Amino acid sequence: MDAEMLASALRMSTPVLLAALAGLWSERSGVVNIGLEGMMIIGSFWGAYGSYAYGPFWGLLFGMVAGLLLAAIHAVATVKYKVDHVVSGVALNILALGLTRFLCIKIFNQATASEHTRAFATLNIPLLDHIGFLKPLVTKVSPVIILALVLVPLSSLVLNRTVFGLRLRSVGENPLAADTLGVNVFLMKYAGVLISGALAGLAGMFLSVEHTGMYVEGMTQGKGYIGLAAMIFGNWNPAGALGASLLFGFAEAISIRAVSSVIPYQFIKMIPYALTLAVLAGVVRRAVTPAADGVAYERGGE
Amino acid sequence: AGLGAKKKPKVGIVFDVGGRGDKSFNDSAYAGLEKIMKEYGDKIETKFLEPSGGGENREQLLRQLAELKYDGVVAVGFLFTDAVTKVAKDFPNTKFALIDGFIDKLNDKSNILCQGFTEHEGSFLVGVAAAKATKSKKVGFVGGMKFALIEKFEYGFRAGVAAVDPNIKVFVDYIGTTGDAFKDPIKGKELAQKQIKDGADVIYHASGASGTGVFEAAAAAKVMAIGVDSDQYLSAPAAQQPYIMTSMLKRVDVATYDFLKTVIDDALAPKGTAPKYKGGYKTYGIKDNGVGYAESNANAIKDYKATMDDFKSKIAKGEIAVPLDKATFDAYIAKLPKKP
Amino acid sequence: MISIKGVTKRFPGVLANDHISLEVREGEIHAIVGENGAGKSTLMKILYGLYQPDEGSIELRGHPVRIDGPARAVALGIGMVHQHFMLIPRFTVLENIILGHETARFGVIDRRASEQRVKELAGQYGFAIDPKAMVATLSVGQQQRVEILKVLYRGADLLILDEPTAVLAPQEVTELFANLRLLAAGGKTIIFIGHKLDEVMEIADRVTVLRRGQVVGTMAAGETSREGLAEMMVGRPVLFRIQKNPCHPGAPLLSLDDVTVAGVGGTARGHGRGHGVGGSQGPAWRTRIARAAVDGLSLQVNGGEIYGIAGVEGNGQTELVEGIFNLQPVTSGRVMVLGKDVTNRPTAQIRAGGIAYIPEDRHRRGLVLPMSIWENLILGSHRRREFVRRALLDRDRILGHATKLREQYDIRLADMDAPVLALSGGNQQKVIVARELAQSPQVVIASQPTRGLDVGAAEFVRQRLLEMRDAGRAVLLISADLEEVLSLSDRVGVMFRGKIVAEFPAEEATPQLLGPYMLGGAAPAEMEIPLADARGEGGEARV
Amino acid sequence: MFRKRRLGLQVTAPLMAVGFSVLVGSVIMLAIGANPLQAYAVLFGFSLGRIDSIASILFKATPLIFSGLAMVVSFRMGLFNIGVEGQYMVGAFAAALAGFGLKGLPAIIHIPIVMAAGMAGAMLWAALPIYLKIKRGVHEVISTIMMNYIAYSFLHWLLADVFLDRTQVLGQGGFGSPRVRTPELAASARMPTLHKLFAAVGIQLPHYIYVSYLLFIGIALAVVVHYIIWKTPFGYELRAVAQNGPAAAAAGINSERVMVKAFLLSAAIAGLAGLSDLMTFFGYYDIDFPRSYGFNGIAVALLGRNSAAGVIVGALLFGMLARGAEGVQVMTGVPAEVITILQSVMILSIVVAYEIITRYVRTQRKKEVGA
Ligand SMILES: Nc1ncnc2c1ncn2[C@@H]1O[C@H](COP(=O)(O)OP(=O)(O)OP(=O)(O)O)[C@@H](O)[C@H]1O
Ligand SMILES: Nc1ncnc2c1ncn2[C@@H]1O[C@H](COP(=O)(O)OP(=O)(O)OP(=O)(O)O)[C@@H](O)[C@H]1O
Ligand SMILES: [Mg+2]
Ligand SMILES: [Mg+2]
Repeated sequence: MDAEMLASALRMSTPVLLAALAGLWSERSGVVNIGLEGMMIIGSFWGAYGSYAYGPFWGLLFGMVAGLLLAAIHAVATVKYKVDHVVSGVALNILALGLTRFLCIKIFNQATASEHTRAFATLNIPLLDHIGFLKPLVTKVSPVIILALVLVPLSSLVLNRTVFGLRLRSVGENPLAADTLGVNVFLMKYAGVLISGALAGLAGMFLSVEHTGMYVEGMTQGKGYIGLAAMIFGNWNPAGALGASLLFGFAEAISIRAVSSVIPYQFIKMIPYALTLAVLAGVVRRAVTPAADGVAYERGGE
Repeated sequence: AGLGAKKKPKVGIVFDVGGRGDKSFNDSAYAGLEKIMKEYGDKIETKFLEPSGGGENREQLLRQLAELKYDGVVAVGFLFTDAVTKVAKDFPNTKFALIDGFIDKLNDKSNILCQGFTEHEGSFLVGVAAAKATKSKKVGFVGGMKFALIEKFEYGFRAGVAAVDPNIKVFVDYIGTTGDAFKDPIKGKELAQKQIKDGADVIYHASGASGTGVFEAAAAAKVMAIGVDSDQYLSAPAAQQPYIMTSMLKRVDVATYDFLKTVIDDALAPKGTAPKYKGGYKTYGIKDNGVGYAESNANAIKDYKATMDDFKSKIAKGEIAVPLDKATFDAYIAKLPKKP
Repeated sequence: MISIKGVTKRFPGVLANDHISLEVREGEIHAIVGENGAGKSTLMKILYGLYQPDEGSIELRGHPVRIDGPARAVALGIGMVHQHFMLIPRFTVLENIILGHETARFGVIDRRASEQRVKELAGQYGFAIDPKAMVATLSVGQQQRVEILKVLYRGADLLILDEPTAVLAPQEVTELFANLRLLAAGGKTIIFIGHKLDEVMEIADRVTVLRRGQVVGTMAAGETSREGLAEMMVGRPVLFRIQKNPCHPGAPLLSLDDVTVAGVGGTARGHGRGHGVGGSQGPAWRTRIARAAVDGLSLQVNGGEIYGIAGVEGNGQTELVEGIFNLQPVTSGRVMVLGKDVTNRPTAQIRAGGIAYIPEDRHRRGLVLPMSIWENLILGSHRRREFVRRALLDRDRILGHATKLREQYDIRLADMDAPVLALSGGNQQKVIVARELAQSPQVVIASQPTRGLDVGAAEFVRQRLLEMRDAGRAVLLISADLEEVLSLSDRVGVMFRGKIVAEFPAEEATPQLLGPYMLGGAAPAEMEIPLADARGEGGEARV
Repeated sequence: MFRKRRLGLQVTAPLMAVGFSVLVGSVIMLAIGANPLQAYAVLFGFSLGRIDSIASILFKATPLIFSGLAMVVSFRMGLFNIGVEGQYMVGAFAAALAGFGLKGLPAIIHIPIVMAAGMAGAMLWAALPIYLKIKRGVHEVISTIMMNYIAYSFLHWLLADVFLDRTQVLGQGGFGSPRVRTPELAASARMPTLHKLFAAVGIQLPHYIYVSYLLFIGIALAVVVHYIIWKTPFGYELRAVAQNGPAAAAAGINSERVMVKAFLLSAAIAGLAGLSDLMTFFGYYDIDFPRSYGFNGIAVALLGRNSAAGVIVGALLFGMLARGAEGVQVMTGVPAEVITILQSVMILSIVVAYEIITRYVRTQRKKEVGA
């Protein structure tokens, strides 16, 4: 293990972390968001388009807005129309797949990949970048990685210290109680889901614009789902999600670096998934789901 | 134009799943079609399709085209083997080209033409280039999914490297275990970064769209990368171009073009003209420039070009039998003169 | 202070409030009583803006108001303590109180200032409570105080309390009433809803009776009697004296021998209902108690006897019952039913041994709400031979059985195929009682069997339990309603912190005697327990 | 009264949803300058106007009936078996093993063995997730997704390294390369197609149609699943556990056992989803084996409102859309992706339609009271 590998783990964990934060924002408001994967897909495409056409900043904006718009459908379906959260999420994932493919044909004249995009200029972390062995970890870092890391304490702070966070959490725990206290339950749920969508879009944008330099169909590879696993493993806490995402990124980094003449390579490819399973099996018992997660809220039969 | 009633020739392509946009295999086939379209303009009708899933859908798409009396249909990729076999039987008037696939017992008169490539030979040449270019004496190979077809690239490359210097270390990695391995630039990039970190300074990829990740990594680390299938120097962003020293060319475009051209010409020719189309098997090898290497980054390979061409002619003459799988590779290595 | 004028509210198939008009005066404690489903809660929810009336209007201090949501109600100075607490267990007391009404700077909650205000308010009305405590760790009484503080924090002048005493121990009721009087004296107006007419008579200045969504009458508490109110509610005279035959105890049918149940921390068996994409949804937020929930408890219930367990909720009653049925594992000790050791046997096996279970929480343990009424009537006996033919459920025979039960137990329903959630609370309870007693069990475990039921329905259920006893069956009755325990039981045990700390024959037991034991005050843990004579005497008791 | 109302719902909502989706599809097509009328004409005309299309729809619907039913069983249990995807692939592989590994059996014995192997393989793949669910509280959505990924790699290993058909004929000098597939199933392991049956009623199916008796097996299974869920004590327990686990436990129902049984039943049904392709079209397990039957099964189950009969309708609808897409793709300029979009819009709008209709019914009932 070395700094190079850590850097790789960090890169691999960033989209998972963002997805986990996305899931967390939504679930803390009581809405299960299986549609993360779709929001990431659409974010990766629009992020790529924005960056290709106007530059990385616009890519970031396009990606987040695209995720947010898809999340808006999820919010309307689940909050207004009480559609089962998982059902809506699954439908959105299918929709995202068809839509991006379609848009890709229309915009890039090919079904499965975009043109090359423009990434943000990378950063060196001041001071630390002089420490030799840390170099791979602290030089040429994507600003989106730093943004993702900053979002961890920021999410914690907003959720736990602010009025908005308190209300949002209350809606995920006991919407009826929140409602009787004058908290606008639907507004909070919409907020949670929309933030979730924007973060998922950002996760997708990171994949296409920052990590690869182009959009390629299927590049999310189930990271939305893995993000959900990280969220659960992290006990619906931002810091926990960070730890879980790093673990997953680390497993990916291992599977990339593991070479063995004995173990067939197919088994090495299983590492991230098997490890996720093992970790969930080991810890999930103490997980504490927001009490009203996934439950439609309806004002007393009206 | 003598017979006004004569219908326009129709030709089509059915891509592999994933279709256009991979910047290598499928795009290369498309380039062949484009050339045809440019050449014949509105004298012909063309169509290109992508299957939405495996299995029966492939057959149905081929069948639809045949039913609409297409004269020639190119099936891109060996996954079409069964579908072409079945559909060709039902539509003797439609000619099919099957790229990379092999169907037993065909002859000149068959309405199927299997077009094969000696990818291992082309890979051998870029292996030679890699061996010449490496300073660290370490080079890398990144494959998409591990199976016989891609292993041809791997062993050919490794043989080429060994031919120059058997002591050069070759890192071999594969991306994944499903078709997605050919469109996973992230893994491509991370694998390349690992190989670079381990010392590789030239990396050859045979991983379809995943290769863009390999180029990213190479350009960022300022080491050399070798493309595959088409001349990937041309489709890369300017910043990466200096680092794409060459590409192993697998002229799917040529194969596509050749086939379609004969089919169209036959259709346009007045009745009684001897047909140009021949069914059966056609190998695209080093001899006929069916495989080779790209020279657009002339600067990058100018020092090695002579050596490469030297090997090229040896292969063409049959002096070197390039290995294409583990067994032939081991035998090949065993026969190499040991260098100090 | 507030006048309700001709308010009507319809639900699908129900006219919950039918042109209700009534007036509540400034500074009074106004009680509203009525049968289950009479429309009390609905009317209160309208006042609090949770429902919109279909017709009618509301005037506050002479001005017409439109209460379009709780936020509006709060702004108008109306506060509500709900029948089912509206607390968030995983939040602190402070967070629960300030939610929706936070003091903040730039969106960041000013904890110190909020805490200060809550402390002041608590001091003013004599509530002792730690704002930093997690609500999940509080007792029911304390939780209710949090609810009231929540309302006061919002500056309410009108407090609505929906069945606030249903879950309290007698001492806690006394405390609550003291608080309420203090509030009324301080100028607050209080609407009080209750089923226990004695309490209503004690606390209310005036009483309004509802029946089937209509106002039957409003009168000063001094002008009426308990019996009078009950008759107005139900529309017929209600029996307050339960005729008990003399007790003839037989052999012990249920014996618990040094039973210990660890309680939630160690168990959490329930797999979540599969909502959130998360792990198990057990109530893991409850604090882990170092002490076992049921802590070496022993008791025996004989045939032909009702053994009542009195105690404040949360002293291990739930775990005791769940332990008997292996819904939570018994960590040590033995459970014997009809002389057979059934400790930690599969639930189905325990129940097949002839033991019926009327659970305290009918929605959680008793019914599958979305399933039809007839299906709920065979829950647990659905594999009995009489109901299955050629591997399929025999719908005709089951319906026949269900119809019989419906007549026997007077279950009021429109359609057997309707989901059981369409029934009123009282009728839902009857479904459970009918189902459980239909199996002619030897032992009946009845946990809070009349909670939330109106006097008529409660009377019905109590009669059924007495019938079981008279038929020689053993009944273990667990109830937070002390009077119910005292009136039905032949022997009474007081449960405190997982143990029976005292046991009395029914005729000796009085609320005054039991009260201190229930709160653990009178009985130091090691104190000698007065054991009751197992042979109770027949007699009359009052409810 | 409840029954009649439900029946009305069951019919109106899907119609509304399909109508809405068609509308959305039109808007998209107009946006790209295509003619929706023409596209829909091709979509319906091509897929419903030809005998080979009809047969192809039946073929495409067959696997979806199985995967849809697998989802119905798991949904009714309150579990979300996203692992149908991996399960049917492992099942198909196991079936292939039984198909080429056993020789000399009569078809009447060999075919059931192959099917049993398919079910067993899928159940094997479902065993770990349900174990983890019950013993460790791991949510099945996450664990089955992980198992899907693990299945892809595992199957690739079995296919490429262990059971690769090494007898394939290849050209000289490296012409062509061995395909990544198993040896061919014995003839006795092939499922008979419906040609003879159709011929008996005077319809000649083209030879390139693969619809087989598995279609009837699927329909029969739908009836069985309906009975299991609604008429048997086991189905009763399954619904009780799903809708209120604690109450079911209190009634003496062993929720864990019911969950395990239901999950394995779901997997067993899933194990049949890949067999239609395996035993007719392919005749071997191939790296190109169709994916997504699991995910489409979810959609089909949702479309069918989680009822067995609905699954058949949903599967036929999806089969029709897929067949229509082939026509639209070849005969018009509209990309096939429009059909995918149509599918997802349909799923979402169908659930929304149910909600809207439920609300409508509720307000109607309220009015009845007021009168
Ligand atoms: N949300 C609702 N939807 C449908 N019907 C309802 C709803 N809420 C109440 N009802 C019905 O309205 C009637 C009045 O109910 P309400 O809750 O007001 O009774 P209550 O007097 O509070 O009864 P209890 O003494 O049991 O608390 C009942 O018949 C009930 O079934
Ligand atoms: N959405 C609904 N549809 C039909 N009936 C309902 C609905 N919501 C509530 N009810 C019925 O309204 C009645 C009154 O509801 P409420 O919330 O007052 O509970 P309750 O019956 O008093 O319960 P408990 O007395 O056990 O606390 C209940 O019996 C319930 O069955
Ligand atoms: Mg009430
Ligand atoms: Mg009540």
